[in-house]
Amino acid sequence: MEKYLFVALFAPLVGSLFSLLFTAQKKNVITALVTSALLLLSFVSSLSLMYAVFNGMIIHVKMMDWISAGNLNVPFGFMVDNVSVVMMVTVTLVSSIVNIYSMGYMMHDKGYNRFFTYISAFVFSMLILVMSDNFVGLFIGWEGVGLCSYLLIGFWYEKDTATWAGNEAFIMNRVADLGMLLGLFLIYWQFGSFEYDVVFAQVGGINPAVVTTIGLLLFIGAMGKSAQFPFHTWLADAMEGPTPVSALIHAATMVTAGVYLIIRASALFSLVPEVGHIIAALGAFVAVFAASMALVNRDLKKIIAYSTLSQLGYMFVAAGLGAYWIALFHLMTHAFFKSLLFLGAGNIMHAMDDELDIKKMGGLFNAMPYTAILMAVASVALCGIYPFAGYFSKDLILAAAFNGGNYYIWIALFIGAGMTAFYSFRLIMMVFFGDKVYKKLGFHPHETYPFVLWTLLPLGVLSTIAGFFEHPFEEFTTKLLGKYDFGMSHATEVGLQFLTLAFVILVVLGTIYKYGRGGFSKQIETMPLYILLKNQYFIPKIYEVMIFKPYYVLSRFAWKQIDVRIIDFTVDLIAKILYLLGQRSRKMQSGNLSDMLRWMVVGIVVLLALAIFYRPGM
Amino acid sequence: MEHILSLIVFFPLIAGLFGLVINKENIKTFGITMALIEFIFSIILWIGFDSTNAGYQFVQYAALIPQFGVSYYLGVDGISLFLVILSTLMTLISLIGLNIKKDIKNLVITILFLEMTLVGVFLSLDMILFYIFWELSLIPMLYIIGAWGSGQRIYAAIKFFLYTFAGSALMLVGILYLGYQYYLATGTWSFSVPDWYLLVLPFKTQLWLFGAFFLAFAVKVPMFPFHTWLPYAHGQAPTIGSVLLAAVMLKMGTYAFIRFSLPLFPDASVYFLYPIAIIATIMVIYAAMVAYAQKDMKQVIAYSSISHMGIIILGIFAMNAEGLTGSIFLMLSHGIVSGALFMLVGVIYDRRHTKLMSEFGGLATVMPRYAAIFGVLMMAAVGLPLTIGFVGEFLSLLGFYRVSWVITMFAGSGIILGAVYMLTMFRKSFFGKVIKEENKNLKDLDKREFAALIPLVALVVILGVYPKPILTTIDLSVKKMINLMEKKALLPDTKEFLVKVNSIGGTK
Amino acid sequence: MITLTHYLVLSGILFSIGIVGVLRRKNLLMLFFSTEILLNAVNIGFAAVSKYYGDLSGQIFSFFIIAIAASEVAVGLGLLVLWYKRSGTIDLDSLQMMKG
Amino acid sequence: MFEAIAFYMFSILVIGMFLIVVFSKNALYSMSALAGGMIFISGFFFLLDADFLGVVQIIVYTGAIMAVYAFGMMFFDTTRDVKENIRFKKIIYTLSTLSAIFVIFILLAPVYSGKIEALYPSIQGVGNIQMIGLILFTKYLVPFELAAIMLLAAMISGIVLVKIKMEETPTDIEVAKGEK
Repeated sequence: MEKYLFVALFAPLVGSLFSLLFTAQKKNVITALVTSALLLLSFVSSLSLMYAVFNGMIIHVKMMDWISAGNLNVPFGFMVDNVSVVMMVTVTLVSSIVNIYSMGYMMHDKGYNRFFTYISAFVFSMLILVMSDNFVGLFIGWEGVGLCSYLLIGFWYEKDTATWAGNEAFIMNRVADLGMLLGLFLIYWQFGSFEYDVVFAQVGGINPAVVTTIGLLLFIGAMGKSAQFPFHTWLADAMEGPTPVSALIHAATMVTAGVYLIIRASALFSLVPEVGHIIAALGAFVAVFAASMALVNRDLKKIIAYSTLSQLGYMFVAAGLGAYWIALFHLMTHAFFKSLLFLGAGNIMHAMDDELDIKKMGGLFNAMPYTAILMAVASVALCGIYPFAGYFSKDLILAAAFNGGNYYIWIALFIGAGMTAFYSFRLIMMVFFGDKVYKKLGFHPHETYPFVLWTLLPLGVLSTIAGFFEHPFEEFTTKLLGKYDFGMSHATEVGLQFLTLAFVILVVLGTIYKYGRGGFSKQIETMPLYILLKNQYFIPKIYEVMIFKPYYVLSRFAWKQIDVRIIDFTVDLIAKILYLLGQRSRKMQSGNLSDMLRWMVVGIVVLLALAIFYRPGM
Repeated sequence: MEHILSLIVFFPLIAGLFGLVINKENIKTFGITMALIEFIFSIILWIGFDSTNAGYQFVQYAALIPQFGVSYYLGVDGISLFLVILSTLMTLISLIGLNIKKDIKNLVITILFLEMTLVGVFLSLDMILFYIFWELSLIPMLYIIGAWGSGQRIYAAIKFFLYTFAGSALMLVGILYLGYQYYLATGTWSFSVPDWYLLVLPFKTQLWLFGAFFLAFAVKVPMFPFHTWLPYAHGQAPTIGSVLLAAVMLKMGTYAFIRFSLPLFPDASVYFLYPIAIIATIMVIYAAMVAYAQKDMKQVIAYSSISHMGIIILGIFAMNAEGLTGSIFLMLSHGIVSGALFMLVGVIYDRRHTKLMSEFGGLATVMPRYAAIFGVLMMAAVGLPLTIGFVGEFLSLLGFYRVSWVITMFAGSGIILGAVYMLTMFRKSFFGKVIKEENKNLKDLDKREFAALIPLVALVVILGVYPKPILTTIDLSVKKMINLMEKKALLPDTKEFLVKVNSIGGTK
Repeated sequence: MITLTHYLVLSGILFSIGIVGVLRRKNLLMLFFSTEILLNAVNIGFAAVSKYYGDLSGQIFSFFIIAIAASEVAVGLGLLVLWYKRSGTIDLDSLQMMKG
Repeated sequence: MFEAIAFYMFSILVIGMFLIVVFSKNALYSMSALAGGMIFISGFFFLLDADFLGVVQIIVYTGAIMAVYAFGMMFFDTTRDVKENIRFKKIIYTLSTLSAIFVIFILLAPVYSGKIEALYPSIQGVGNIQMIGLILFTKYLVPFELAAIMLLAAMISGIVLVKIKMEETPTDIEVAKGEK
């Protein structure tokens, strides 16, 4: 089976390198075709690996040593087990679809070849992240996806906002990565190894305080990559990138890496429930916090981005509460419907000449019915309405929160679910129904290429049916992850399910009703709460004023004042003093013998004085 | 084979002397050929090097002044081997990338002389010999900056020379005093480093001597606050000067820390560990901040060098195999990466005669290949995994984490701040629209520049993916040195510290 | 009883007089005279020490000093005459070519 | 007693003479006083049983050196008072006084430590001149020869420096100067 592993892992790399050769040339469809084929190959290999794992195999390969120094030995080791294979399948599936989709989306872009290079490179990094059998390997992938994210956000590098967002994403991730790096260091000095097997085998015997520290540090890393508060601002700005990128990286795969990390290190996190609690609490907070910002936003992609954030919060709640398989399950279903949502948004953007303001749309259903249907499916799945995928996974998370006795988390998630329903259908209603504002603005929307729509179909199907795989999925993953035991009675469970479902459906209906009749009045936009939400709680502003600007000012100060005025000045001062001394003492050399004689006598007097008064050792 | 070290040291000198009779048109080809031969010699050295032997190999010994124990003593071990190869490689590369017409004959000969001194510094096992090469290396660089520089070149050259020279003056006193101590202890004179390794000095003496050596090395590295010569030197130096200065000359300081400070004065090194670590941390953060504020691309890279050197210092003073091996590897990677970055800045300087970021913008559109190579090297500079920059930085910080996690945390912020200034610079110069008219018709990289840069890019990736052969060779010698330190340590605290940082487990 | 100290003090006094002369005089010739005084003062000291220690080395030194004084005068006066011929004065203030 | 009277007398004379040398404005007076002082110093040498030195002092100093000075002075205009621009008088006198005090302080300090041993003790019963001869031509032979060479060199250089081009007479030069 190792063959499949290598094929799955390296096919995207080959694709990336292949299209790299064409980057400097004109648009060439071959790059897209080759990379798509290779990604599909990778997907097929992943599937066969999944089949193998399903039959109880775990494939563990050590390719070669990477770093070795002192006691440290980090190999390139890859492991396909129940958890990683799920991720592999998800990643390769979504990326294949996105890649094919992009053939349509990027059709007229200058950077056509470059785009596919980056996407394949991203998939390769993501697979390394997922498949690595040690923390450093994971970190390689971690940084690799960060790099690809940076490149793809700033893909249209002539746009200042895009490059700025790329920098922001990379740097913010770096901040969190430092936390993760420190966690890795601590792991190494505790266990002497980075390999999951070694570390998790010994983790029980370690001082709990240290485990807590490790857990927190790793979680900081996860927060950065998964854009949890306070690192969340980069994700919304990352929407500057091409939409397929948003679908692949900033919804389905990369941002879930943080969740994956927690799941991967579940053996470690399950030992320290306090850390888990912190994770869950933060997740719940973000679930509501991000959803609230999505309520009022008018930017099509940003709404979906905030929704992603919110859903990531849900996943963290599950992971934090020890329901690892549920988190993974939600991660998977979310990948399907969220990428679908984004790709649908891509279609709209395409139709609307890259216009993003949903106020300028409306009534697009007639122009692009298939997209509308697909997006509606995705939205329903997102809201968690039976029988769509989101219903099953999200419901499980709510149940887990209730079950853990953390009612405040449950309440938060419950409210979050309502908000999700609201903003999803607000988007649907404002974009596809109501007045045809776009006509006044002179847009001529049209449905996209048929092959693009066909590629979206698998996602649509999966969004619909994935939920029914709940039990096989549980069985499959809990072989590795540990079961999550719902202690509550069946009646409570059903009651909760019903309650949530009813609430969500109510909100959905209310939203449809309200926006069907023209939506809210303008007055609402002057409410303080609206302004607060509209400005994303002023957090970007605060970062700008409190961090970016002071840092620049401080840097200028360090250079202009400290470096030039103090340090270099001191150095030059020493030189100047010496020079001045020379200048002054030059006068001694008047050339006049009399003066010289006088100096000579001064010397004699000094020497005599020394001879008389200086008594060493006395 | 047994004379290969002498050959490596003196071949550039002989080649340089021959260069005097070569005419102007052929001198560059001649220089490249000679540098290539020298590089091949160093590769042969690597091939012949027994990587299972931690000690000195290919040792050459001849007494020069037997009465005072001064000798011609060369040897190579895992620590110095790759620095020698780095020197020869970077000389070759910089000569390939050379694009100066003025007085090219003198320049090539100077570069060859410089190569001799650099290699000599890394191969000397006799302290006096080392000192001679150490000081000799200043002269070619002084000449390069002063004669081929731009702007305030005389000021920069003299500042560079006097600053580093003043630092080493104290080292000479230290060397002589240490020689005298050796004489007192054994009754014979010797300046050979392996002999000195066996000398156990009293704690007080160690402190003083450590201080004397420290100043010389700190100026060379350059450590905060002795760094201000560096921006001037880089700012005015021609590309080739900057490349060699950043890639190899700075490494002399950190190499000397490893070769001399640690094994000669283990107790003092441990005693001064925290102050130095704090200085190094300040260096990392401060230089990164100053780099961010720069307007000139070359200055950004110059300050980034200081920042990276801080991490190297931390790795050295981690005093465990992980940190030390990492710091030596980081020296190599920084040599390659910063050298390449300086060359890249030189490329754009040749075309536009300015290095100010505000003059550029949108270069990625006009010069895509240039932007791509710059991007790869930038990523190596910010320490992205699977590039050469990551391995050393990771290991250095990993090593120092064992000593102090707080300092590591602050120093680790270098990887954040590094990304900040690098990405900002990249964005300002390469991204955005092409606004300036002059930039619209810039040529992309030509063959000569490719020939110089592609090997470096290849190395960046290859050594990033497979650093192991280098790491294991370094590691062996480093472990031997740590053993020596442990054996020599006088104070129980030192011993305990060394054992602690070199073992796994326990509380943090 | 005249002791060594007497002689030495005398030698010291004479030496000081010589120093005053060296410092004070601007006329080169006078300066030469003053140096003669210095040399002679030292000579007395040597001779006295020689006597009181019963060692003739002191006298020998005096002897050499006299020889040196003689050569100094020969060369010095030669230079002086040359300079006078060239500049018409032997005042020290006219000799400032070594100004740094 | 006789020795004391002689010592003090000579001391006063020598100091007086030398003071005149230092302070006189007339070069001629100075030179005469110097010559006098030299002769009186030889008195000390005789007092100190250094007969040979005393004789040499008179012959060389008074006979040779002063004669050279006298000849030298013929080149200069010595009848006029020497005009000197003496500045920094205070400094001069402070320095002189200080050095005088220090020198005398040192010389007054007890030097009779008894540890000093004569390197070449004078042998009783042998005359001073013989002794000098013995030492000079044995222990100090090389310095002596060197001194001879030095004197020769000084003589030659003195001649070369002062020499007037042989083909010209002094009057020619004077005439030439006058024409300018």
